Amino acid sequence: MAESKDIITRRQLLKNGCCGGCLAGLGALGGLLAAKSRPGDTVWQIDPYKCIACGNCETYCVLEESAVKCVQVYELCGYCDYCPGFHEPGATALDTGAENELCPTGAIKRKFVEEPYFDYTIDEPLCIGCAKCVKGCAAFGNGSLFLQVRHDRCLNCNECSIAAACPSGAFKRVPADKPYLLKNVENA
Amino acid sequence: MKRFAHTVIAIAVLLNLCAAASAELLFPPPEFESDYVMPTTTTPHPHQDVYEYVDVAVLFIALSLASYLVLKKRSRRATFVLMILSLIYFGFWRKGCVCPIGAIQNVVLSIFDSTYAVPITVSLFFLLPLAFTLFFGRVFCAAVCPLGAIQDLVLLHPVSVPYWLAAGLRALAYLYLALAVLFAATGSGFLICRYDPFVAFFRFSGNVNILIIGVCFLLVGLFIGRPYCRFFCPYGVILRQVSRLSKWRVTITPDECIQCRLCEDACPFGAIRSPAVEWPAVEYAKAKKRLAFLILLLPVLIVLCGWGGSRLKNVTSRMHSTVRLAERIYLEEAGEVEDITDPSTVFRATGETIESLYERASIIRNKFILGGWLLGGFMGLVIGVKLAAVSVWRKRTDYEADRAGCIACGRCFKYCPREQLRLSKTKQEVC
Amino acid sequence: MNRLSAAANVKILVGVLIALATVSAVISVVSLDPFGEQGSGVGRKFIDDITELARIDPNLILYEESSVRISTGFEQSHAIAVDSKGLIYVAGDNAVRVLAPNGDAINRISLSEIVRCVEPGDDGRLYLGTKDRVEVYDDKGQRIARWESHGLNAVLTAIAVSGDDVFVADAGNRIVVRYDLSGKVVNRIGKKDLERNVPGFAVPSAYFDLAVSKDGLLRVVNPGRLRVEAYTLDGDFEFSWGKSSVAVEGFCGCCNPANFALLPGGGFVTSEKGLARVKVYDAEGTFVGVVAGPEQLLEGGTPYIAEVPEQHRVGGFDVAVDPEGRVLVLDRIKSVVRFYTKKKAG
Amino acid sequence: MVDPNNNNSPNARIASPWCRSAVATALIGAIFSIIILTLIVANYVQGRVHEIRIEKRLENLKIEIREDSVDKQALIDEIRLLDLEFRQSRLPRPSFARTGGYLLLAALAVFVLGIKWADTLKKKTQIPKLQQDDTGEQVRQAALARWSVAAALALAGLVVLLLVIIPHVDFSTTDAEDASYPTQQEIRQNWHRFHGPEGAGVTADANIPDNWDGKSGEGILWKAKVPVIGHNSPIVWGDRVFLSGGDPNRLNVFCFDAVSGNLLWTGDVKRTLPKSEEEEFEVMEDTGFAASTMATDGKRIYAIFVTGDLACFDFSGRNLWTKSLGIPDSMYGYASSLETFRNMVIVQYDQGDAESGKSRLFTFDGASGRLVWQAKRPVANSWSSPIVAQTETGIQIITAADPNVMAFDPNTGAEIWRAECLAGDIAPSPIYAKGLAFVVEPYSKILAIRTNGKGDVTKTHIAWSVDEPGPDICTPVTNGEYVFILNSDGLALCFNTVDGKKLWEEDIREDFLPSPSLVGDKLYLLTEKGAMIIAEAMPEYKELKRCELGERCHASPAFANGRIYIRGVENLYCIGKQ
Repeated sequence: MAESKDIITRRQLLKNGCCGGCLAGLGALGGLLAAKSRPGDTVWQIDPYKCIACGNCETYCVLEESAVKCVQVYELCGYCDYCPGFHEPGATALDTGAENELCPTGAIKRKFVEEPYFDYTIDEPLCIGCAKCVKGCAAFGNGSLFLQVRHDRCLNCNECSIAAACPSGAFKRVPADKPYLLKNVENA
Repeated sequence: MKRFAHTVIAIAVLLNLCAAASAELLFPPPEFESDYVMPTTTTPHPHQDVYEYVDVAVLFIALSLASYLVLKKRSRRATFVLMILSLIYFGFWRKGCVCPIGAIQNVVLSIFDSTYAVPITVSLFFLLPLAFTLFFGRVFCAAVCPLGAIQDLVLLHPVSVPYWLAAGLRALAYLYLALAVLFAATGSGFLICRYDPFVAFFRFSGNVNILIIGVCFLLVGLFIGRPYCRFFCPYGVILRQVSRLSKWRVTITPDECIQCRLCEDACPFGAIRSPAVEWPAVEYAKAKKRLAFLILLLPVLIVLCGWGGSRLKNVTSRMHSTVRLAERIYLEEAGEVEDITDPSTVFRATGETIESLYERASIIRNKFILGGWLLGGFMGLVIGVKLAAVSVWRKRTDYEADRAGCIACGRCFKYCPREQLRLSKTKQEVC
Repeated sequence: MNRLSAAANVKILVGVLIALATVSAVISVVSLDPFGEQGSGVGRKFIDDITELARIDPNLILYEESSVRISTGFEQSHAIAVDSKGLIYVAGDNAVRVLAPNGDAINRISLSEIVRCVEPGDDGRLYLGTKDRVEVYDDKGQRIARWESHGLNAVLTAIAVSGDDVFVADAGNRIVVRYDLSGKVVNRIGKKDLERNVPGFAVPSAYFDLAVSKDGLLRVVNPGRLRVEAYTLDGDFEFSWGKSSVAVEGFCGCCNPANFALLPGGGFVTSEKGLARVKVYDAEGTFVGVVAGPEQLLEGGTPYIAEVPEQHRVGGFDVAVDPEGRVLVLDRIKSVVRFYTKKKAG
Repeated sequence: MVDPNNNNSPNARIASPWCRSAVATALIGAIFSIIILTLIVANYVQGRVHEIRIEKRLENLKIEIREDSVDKQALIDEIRLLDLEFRQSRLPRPSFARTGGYLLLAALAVFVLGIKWADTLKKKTQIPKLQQDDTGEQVRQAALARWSVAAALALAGLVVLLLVIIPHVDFSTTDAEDASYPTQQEIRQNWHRFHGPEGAGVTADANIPDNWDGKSGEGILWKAKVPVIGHNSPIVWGDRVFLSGGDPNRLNVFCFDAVSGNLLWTGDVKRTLPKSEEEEFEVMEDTGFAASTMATDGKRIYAIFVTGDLACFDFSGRNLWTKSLGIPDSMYGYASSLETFRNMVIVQYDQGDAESGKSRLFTFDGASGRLVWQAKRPVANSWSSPIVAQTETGIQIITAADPNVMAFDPNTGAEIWRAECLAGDIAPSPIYAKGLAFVVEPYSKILAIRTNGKGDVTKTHIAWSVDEPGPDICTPVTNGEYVFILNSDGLALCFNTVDGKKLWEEDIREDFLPSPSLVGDKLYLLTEKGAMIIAEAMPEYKELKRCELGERCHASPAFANGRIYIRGVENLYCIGKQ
């Protein structure tokens, strides 16, 4: 009887030792992580200089309607009458008719400013992030239209599905206090 | 020929690229004569920081509450309600991200990649459930994890999985953990997040394939209790081992067991072990020899599996984008594929030499040799220990919850006649 | 017995269901494409594909490239010009190189700033444009003069010399400034003035080329309107030619033609960005033919430069014509000068 | 055993009205779930089909509208209508799916709760079973589990085997790199550096022409103008000839086609500019900007200029990397030539005086330009070039400078031996043959050092030393039996390699800048005026022939593939049999 009790205590001791070791291990890991941790969080964003407008942002986002949308940086825009991001290459007339519009959802609004300038604005709820206009603007124009992750929609997944499928490594994490990478403008 | 031309483009662009980036010119916008005011680009801010800390607080509260409800209150119903609440908060409200299961990868990556810093909240998400498990058993699985909750909820007609099958299937979870750690450590990607089956439900959207996987898990979950938790969850594997050491844990009844066996039927997860008497004498000698053999086999298995794992470097390293790119470029250079892909076009445009890409990819691939050794060795250890463990005869006098397998759901409480009696007694006392 | 078989049936049913679920889950896992290797899967309506437009009827291509190319030696090449003796001037980085017609290096003039445009004068002087001012050098490479700055907004893109006048295109201020040889401003051309019928230059980006043609008119690209305009040297708008079209005879995209040069016979050689094309028009602006299309200019048949990351895109090749009628294209992607000569008939 | 029929009595409770309503609830939930799910899927599929149809139609219409002679207005109207239809179909889809999702969730919740409720109500009060001795069963279970785990292991092994067997793309560079550097035979067939293979000035090619005339053009295959001046010698690999040139404005590498003499490409090397504009870099005209001969490893070519700018190009003219080693502190301007070892380039970078400690021997990785190793050299500035010698005791890099002749391990940069035996401005390079390294001190002596030593071998391994006028510029040449020395004033000497005994002495009465070469048993001596003197070398001097080029020559000729490449002051000549 005494022997069995002894065994039990020995086993108990072993278990307690293991438990303590485990706790110490957890503590050490916690300390290590605390040392390596950063206080500020990061969010996903697209580097517009690396983006090749492949269309993955539209289809690979876990959201039904992608969190990536086109933005317009007005400082870069040429305010052209013929906008290669707005008009089809073979547009028959420079107007807002569906037959001349590039955007499949009509998300770019064209407004006359003054001769010969036109203002182009993204109607965000309509934009699906397909990057068709981005391609047009980048190839022919100034590249003032480009894709950005819109943080009012982004779920900030642990691993962004678009990032995994991005062919040019344009998707990256940026500090949450500077969540946009706008071209030529101080990051908002 | 066409390919050669591409190379020429790439070469030429190389000469340009540094200058092209730096010599960029901010071209002035037109000067408007009308009173047009140039709009500014809107930049809606992410709304998180605070939320993240709220999440950690909620996690802590939920874990404490779960420990109390399971161990002290011993109430299945209250645990169930907490589980639903957790499902609603962590699942549907917070969209299932970040979770401790995925946090494994962040932690691993931050250890192996000096440039990656894990957010404090994520490390807390990883550590808190472990700490609670060390003290109170797997209460996280019982009532806090939204993935467990959604499976628990759909469990309608439990079918018991034979012990042998469960033992074999569980190896999958170890493999999943090992792979996830390997890919996270090498910076290849977050496997667990990529194949998270239920997160699509929480978000009401997601990849069709992932949705199908989720539906399949739930369909299986109608009959087999928590299939993901038991056979796949990589965090569950860690919790299993930690809960073996837990200070307190679920007991079917604090009173004396009457060996009625009802609890065994009640547990849908096969986590209740029946009593066992002395080893049959005829078997004993044989079993002893077998155990000795299996223990000797253990190092052999580790080395063998490790070797096998290291041989897999060509397969496993394909998870890394650089290696995939290098393979693609190699095929294109060798003329084995006709077209070019987006990544290869981009690579050629950057002007990096192919040799340097191959070199980078080789370095990464070589990491997978060591990684493969560790992965294989780990799997060998797991299988070896498992073999030895099922060959050890443990004497048990009562029905008791398996230290590792019990997820502290509290179903057995209701079924135990002794417990019913005890509860009614306490109720009477209260009255 | 009945009940037992019912239980057995249920078990079989459950087994089948589980098996089915497992199989479909495995298929789903295997067919999941997390790396986007199968393409993005967006609908046809969402893809901008202009490869069709980039194709040019081979019969329209009147020129062929000679086998020799000259490396400019610059990291980034900006502009090219040829003088009446056939000497080639290439501006790039912080310097201008002078090359013999066969490509032999003759001289190199280094500046402290990026040289954006270059134009040799008839008297052996060399006019170089930095971002905001013109610098004048003699034929030995010594600086003679440094003209006044055009201000912060200025982006000089082209210089033309004709007799005693030097015309400087300032894309940033959207104006052409006429100087005399001493650097004194004579007048400014092209400011919107409806009374004088001057439409004003729409310059969306830093492409704004000009030249003085043999008939004594100043030809300036109005890139936002996709045409070439003619002005008297005093700044009266005369006429214009060029239309917006994706067809080969028109100018496609915005800011085109990006550059042009005058042929000895009075015709024009134009260069476009976006859809990289170098084409020939006659003196009236009627389309004659193509020097080189995207397939020739961007080898490997990559007609669409947007497929590479933006920082690696360089477009808008400068062109020049030498006294022999060769068309010189400054390939900014490869940093080489390419020579195109007329195909022999038949 | 318990009689199953006994269960009948609890089952009677099924009749409970609550239970029935619970089942009904579950049923309703299930039906609703299925309906909603069907609706969502149907909406999605129908929408997609519809959209694809519209997409195609729109595409066709847009092509149509660009054609002339069609009724544009009708087409425009149709396009606008279809576009509207497309947007109306596409845009509400996500919101429909989301609403459907919420409804589905609610319906499923009803279903699950209903069933759970029914389940609870239906639950029988279990009757404890009799305890049975199931030890046997447990043993069986354990055995099964063992087999199951073993089977899983076997299965995994099989999968691993399959995965390993299937072919994989192997781009790994480690093995390929080993094969990528040229073999000794390839090196011997080409002229990959100054003074040929091993820097010995000996060509293995027996088919070298011995008759040409620059004036009549006889024997001259082609002549090409070198755009920029340079005193470095041509190097040859396969069908390519490389040269470099430089002046204050440019540093260039030129690649010529060995067959046609066409200039294939010109490489630009970015020059390190002096720190301030006034302090213009000055260099002696005799040295020029490009005195150092290039080197190649068969895949890449390397060039260094007087400004210390080291550049690497591939054979297609792509500039792989450029490095500035810093403007060297060299009395007459840096002029040491490059050498390659496997896929590395070796740079002897001697500067300042011996005490200043500025001299180095560098080795860079050819592909990346990465510094592999560097060795400090306690020597003064020199103009001689390193050689990679295949000695009996291993491969050594042998260098000569004032005051040390030193040998290094090419793999690690470790010093193998050194002999303190030279003084003055050392420009001729060492040569190696049969265990001996030959070095010369200008105007005063010629030495042979045994290369099998270790450490300081000044006192132990100098095989012989003769006090005869050593050349100040030309590198000697040896065939292993005799060593020939050529002074720039035309005094030629021949020594026995074994004991240093002088065999003959001949005053050729010409000026020499190019170094002498050996073709078979004939000496090829190129005078500064451009005449090639072909002479019998053994054991007596006997001039056989003179071939005039008609252009001054500062650079040593290159011999490869039955041709001689001579760089004149302005032109590059290729001499061969028609």
